[in-house]
Amino acid sequence: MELNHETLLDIHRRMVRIRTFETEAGKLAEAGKIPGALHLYVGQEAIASGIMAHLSNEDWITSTHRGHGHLIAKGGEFGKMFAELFGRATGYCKGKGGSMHISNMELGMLGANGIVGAGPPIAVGAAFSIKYRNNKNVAVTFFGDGASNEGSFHEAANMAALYKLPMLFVCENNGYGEYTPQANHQAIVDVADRAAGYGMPGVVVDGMDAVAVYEAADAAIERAKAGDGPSLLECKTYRFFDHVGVRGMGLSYRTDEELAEWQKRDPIHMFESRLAELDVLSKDDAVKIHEDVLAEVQAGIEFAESSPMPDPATLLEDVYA
Amino acid sequence: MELNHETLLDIHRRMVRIRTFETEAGKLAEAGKIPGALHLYVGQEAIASGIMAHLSNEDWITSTHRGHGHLIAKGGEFGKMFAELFGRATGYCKGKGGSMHISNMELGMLGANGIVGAGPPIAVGAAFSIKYRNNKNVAVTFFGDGASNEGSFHEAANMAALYKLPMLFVCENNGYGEYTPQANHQAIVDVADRAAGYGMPGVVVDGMDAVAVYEAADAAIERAKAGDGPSLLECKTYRFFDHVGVRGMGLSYRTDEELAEWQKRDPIHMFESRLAELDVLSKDDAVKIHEDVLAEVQAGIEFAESSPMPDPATLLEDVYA
Amino acid sequence: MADERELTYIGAVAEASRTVLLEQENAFIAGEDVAGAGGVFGSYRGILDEFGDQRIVDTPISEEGIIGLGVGAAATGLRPIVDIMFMDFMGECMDEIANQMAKMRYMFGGSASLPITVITMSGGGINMAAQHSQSLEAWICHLPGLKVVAPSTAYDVKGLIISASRDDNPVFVVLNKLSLRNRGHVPEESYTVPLGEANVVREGSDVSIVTYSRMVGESMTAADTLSENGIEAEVLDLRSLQPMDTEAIVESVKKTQRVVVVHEAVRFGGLGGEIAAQIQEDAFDYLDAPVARVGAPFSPVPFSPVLEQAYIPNAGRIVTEVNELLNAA
Amino acid sequence: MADERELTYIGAVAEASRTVLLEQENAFIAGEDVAGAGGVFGSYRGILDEFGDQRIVDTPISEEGIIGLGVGAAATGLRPIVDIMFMDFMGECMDEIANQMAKMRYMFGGSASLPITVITMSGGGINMAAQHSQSLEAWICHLPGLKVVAPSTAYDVKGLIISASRDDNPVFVVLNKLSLRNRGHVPEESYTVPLGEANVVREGSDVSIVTYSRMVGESMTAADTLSENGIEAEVLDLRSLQPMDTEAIVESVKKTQRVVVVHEAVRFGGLGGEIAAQIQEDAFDYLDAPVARVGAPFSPVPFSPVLEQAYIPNAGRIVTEVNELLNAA
Ligand SMILES: Cc1ncc(C[n+]2csc(CCOP(=O)(O)OP(=O)(O)O)c2C)c(N)n1
Ligand SMILES: Cc1ncc(C[n+]2csc(CCOP(=O)(O)OP(=O)(O)O)c2C)c(N)n1
Ligand SMILES: [Mg+2]
Ligand SMILES: [Mg+2]
Repeated sequence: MELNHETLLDIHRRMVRIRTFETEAGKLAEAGKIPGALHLYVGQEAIASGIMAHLSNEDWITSTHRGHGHLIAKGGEFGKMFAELFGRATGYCKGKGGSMHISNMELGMLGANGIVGAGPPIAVGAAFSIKYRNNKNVAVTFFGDGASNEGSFHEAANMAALYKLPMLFVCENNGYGEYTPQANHQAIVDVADRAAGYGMPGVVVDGMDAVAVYEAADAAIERAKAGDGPSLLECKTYRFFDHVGVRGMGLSYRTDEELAEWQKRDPIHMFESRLAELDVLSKDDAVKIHEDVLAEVQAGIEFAESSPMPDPATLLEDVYA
Repeated sequence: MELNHETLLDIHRRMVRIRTFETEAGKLAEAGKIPGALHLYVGQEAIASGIMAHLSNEDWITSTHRGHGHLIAKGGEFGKMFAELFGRATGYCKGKGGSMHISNMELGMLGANGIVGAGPPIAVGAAFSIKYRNNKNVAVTFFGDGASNEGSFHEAANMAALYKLPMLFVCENNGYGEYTPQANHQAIVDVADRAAGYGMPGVVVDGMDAVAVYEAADAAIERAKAGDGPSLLECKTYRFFDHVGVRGMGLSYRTDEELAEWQKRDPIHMFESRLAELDVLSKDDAVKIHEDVLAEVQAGIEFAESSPMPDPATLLEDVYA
Repeated sequence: MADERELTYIGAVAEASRTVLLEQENAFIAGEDVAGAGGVFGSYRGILDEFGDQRIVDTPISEEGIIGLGVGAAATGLRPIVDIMFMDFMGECMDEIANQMAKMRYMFGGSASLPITVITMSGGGINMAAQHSQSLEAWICHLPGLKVVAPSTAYDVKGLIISASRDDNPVFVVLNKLSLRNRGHVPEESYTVPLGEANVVREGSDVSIVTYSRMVGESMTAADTLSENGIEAEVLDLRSLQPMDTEAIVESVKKTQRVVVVHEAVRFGGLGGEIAAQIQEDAFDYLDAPVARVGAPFSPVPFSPVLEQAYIPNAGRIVTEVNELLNAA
Repeated sequence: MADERELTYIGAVAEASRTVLLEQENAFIAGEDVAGAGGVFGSYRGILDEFGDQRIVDTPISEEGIIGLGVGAAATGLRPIVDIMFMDFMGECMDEIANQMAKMRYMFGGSASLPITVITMSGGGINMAAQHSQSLEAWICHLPGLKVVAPSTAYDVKGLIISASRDDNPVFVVLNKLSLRNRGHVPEESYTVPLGEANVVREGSDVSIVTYSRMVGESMTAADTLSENGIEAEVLDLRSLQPMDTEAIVESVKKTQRVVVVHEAVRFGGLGGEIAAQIQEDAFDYLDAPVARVGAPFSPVPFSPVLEQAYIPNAGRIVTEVNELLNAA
């Protein structure tokens, strides 16, 4: 598959946007400036970016507790996102959701989710909607290796395959569910092996390689749109930060060496080398993009910080339509 | 595998006991003499019998709403069983459980269950117990094709494989979940295909052939006892009666031809022909066994019918230990 | 009214479902055995033939998946009716109910709407034992974001299902198993019974009986018995449990000054506690006696008919409670 | 008592767990990240090193499987302690809780015992938003077959966990997130706090505040404020919610004649309704004013700190409620 330059640059930009947002969010969190818990996406950028490059606002996604990356890749604005993390009235959810529930219906983003495994059944509903209306869209559900052990994943996968829904199950296998390594939560190595049990194809993808993700998604989306049903893409990846925040609770559940090994395959570095090789983006231009995005992130933080807190009088609004 | 005569006769007897009990229970149900709903096991006898022939009272099983067959094969007494179905004080559960909760701890039978899919997680606990104590026993969980779509099955299968528990997952695939054919509830043909996704072997067995079931269970139990973990046995079978009762609600969700086709492979008839061929049991002796068992069933019914109803004063007993 | 059109309680479900599918092109029904079998009790009989398998969908036995299907479809513009056969099975899908369906709109700052109708059944009396006989409405009424109704008559079944389906919020319609064959007047045309409005089904001046679902019938029987002894009970059928028509309850209590709250659910932690608490908060000075409660005792629902009969509240127990209340005051 | 030994609330969980594993060879602990990580808040720190991975077991993220593991292991003779990190996640395992764990003994006619301790956490205040901040004890207290405790102090945490683990029934120990770092006296030796017994933590004559879990602390603060204005509140820490020490509640109310019930859970359908109903049933003639209730308003728990603060009941709101109550009477 030959990717055109525009697409490559688009994927790159999404990755940089995620990395920069998350890095700055991480700093703010460590500085105690963001209430609650932040689950950061640094290291996994290739997945959201490679997949979202295929999607429009009419395609639906469900996300996880580690959801910023998905929203950014889907077009989320930094200002409204930071405002939400800060609990401001101008946030995507008016401050009612926070990091774990950040969402935007107009962008087709059905929410981060504080409940591990809750997304897949909801994505089944979104895919059902698409099929019901005969739209040519897809629904994509992102979930972790840990989440693949929740019954909700199982029920959703079976239903999606049964109804041949236009849907992708994207397992972001970063090797850990919180502090538990995959080998201590399932006896299999490839979550993709579960696909056959539902009657859908399962593919293992290098989740650090945005092009590999893009291409695997392309095939799966084509299949979905042709009415042949869902696919399971397992993207092998790694989170560079801790489960929560940047350094987290300082538990020694993984080694520095392991982290260093994975960091050698940093999805953005690898992608930028490739783009340089292909003469799509020079190292200098890449730096420029990082700087531009950082400025945009900083503007977003400023917007958020100068935004008002929600009026306590709005507490009981939005419970019912 | 050479089966000795004793074992063959033992399996035969279990099957006849189930068939006779269920047939008479069905008649009583149709006559309005049994309160509540009865889910009868007729047609599936080879499965419970072939597996239970391996088990002692120290091996645990969990059952389903279609649970009489499992309890009978595990050694359940007709009198106490009928008494339970009739809601009498002398029943296995003092009349508090009824058909859907019939159980006996001494026989290692952790209950029929009114909740589809609730058994597998409980069996995981029983298998954990066995392993914890270093006993050389196994836990067996029976469940239907329909139940294989519940998240609880998924979670249990993953945990059992992860911990290498001494356990068997026995899927009794009778082709229907209530009135929904398998093709309308899952996109796969063999539930056994799900096993690989947990890291356990999955085997398809002819569930109408008690010897095939016995042999498959033998291998799986050996594996479990050796500490190599659980297996999934999918037994292809058919229920000769309706989902509830004998004729059920008269819905036309399956054809008479389909039923007739399966009845040609009646597990008891097939087994008796085989036993006759092998000179293990003559047709006449088989008839005698049926008669003896029927007499025993009738005595059980009499015991039940002449048993007292529970004293309403016992209503609030047994809630807490 | 000899020639009033009658339907059974369950027949009203089918008619309401049909009406909703005719009125709303984005409405569809999903659940276990709803399509081919028409529902295990016949709630959806005929729908498949009339509307086809795009509008009525058999699902696997996957309650969490079913509710998720409803949540996702509703958030993206459809108007699902999802069927959870027995409310006992909510245990299998409480996360999608409590953490997704009930909260999505709020967590999203109001940007999502969830026009879902969940149809399910409660109650005992048909010897289905502990896991098929519960009345668990207290669980869902405690969850901001949900609405809950519990009709007692065929008329209310149809009107409340139609109201639920037009509402842009998740609404649980909790039917009652033992009422399925009850017949009652049901107009052929489409109509609504408003959510949140109680119904005085019998006027009386001596005592109020506040109740819902099948216990309305038991309360009416009790009221007849009481009336023979010169006690005129007012019977209030709440119909909606969330929102609850506290105003109507308080108005009745102010009139009668004595009240018994009746439900089939376990008494401890049941809605009766909430209702009693509200009554004494809002009408303390009117009360001549404590608010009394009738509910199931503290045990699972037993199987044996003799035990189940001793377990489920009935007219006799309501009469006893009213008599005690009147003697105490 | 300057040299009284002190532990944090969360430290008491670890110490209690250790005590139980030492005392009962059939006890083990299972849950998400309990072993290697020692619990996400450190509840089980050190247990793995001391007891090994047979006695403390990390599980997959499979709540229904975890509870099932507990039920099956308990029914077959072990004494599991299972950890469900946050009680919000009960939605994922309500079936195994409500239909299996709570009912198995009864359905089996008393032949099975289920000595399971479930440790979980409730409450907001740490900006974890709608799905990680709930107080859902009303769900489980409505289920015959379960016991439920909700300790407010480190002392009670240890004593109640040890009691729970010795009980032959399923007991939920509902901890509170915001209390984890609170320090308090905890004896080193093994001791029990009996299930079902409330604790008068402050004596007073003017009003009773009936509460549990973290709201005990808020109520004590409120009592101090009230005391400055000459109002002496009696504060009753229920500790056990199921069974509930109705006797102690009624005794206190008979003394003070006025009562506020306080919990962090949503007010509508919360346990406060049950408690209020019981109080007016048992002490109607002693009440000078309606039983008042303080609880969370009818919305999901919001994320934004300003909203969350407006949401969660606190000492200020309790003071206001008491003052209104006293003025009304
Ligand atoms: C139902 C439920 N159980 C447990 C948790 C606590 N929890 C939050 S994130 C997490 C780990 C998730 O692992 P995985 O799915 O692999 O995603 P990752 O964090 O690695 O991205 C857990 C156990 C939760 N939020 N919801
Ligand atoms: C959680 C739950 N959902 C639905 C039901 C209703 N129900 C009872 S039996 C049954 C079909 C089960 O099918 P299967 O597992 O194939 O077992 P079979 O009846 O064929 O033996 C259903 C849907 C239930 N009892 N529990
Ligand atoms: Mg992970
Ligand atoms: Mg079946």
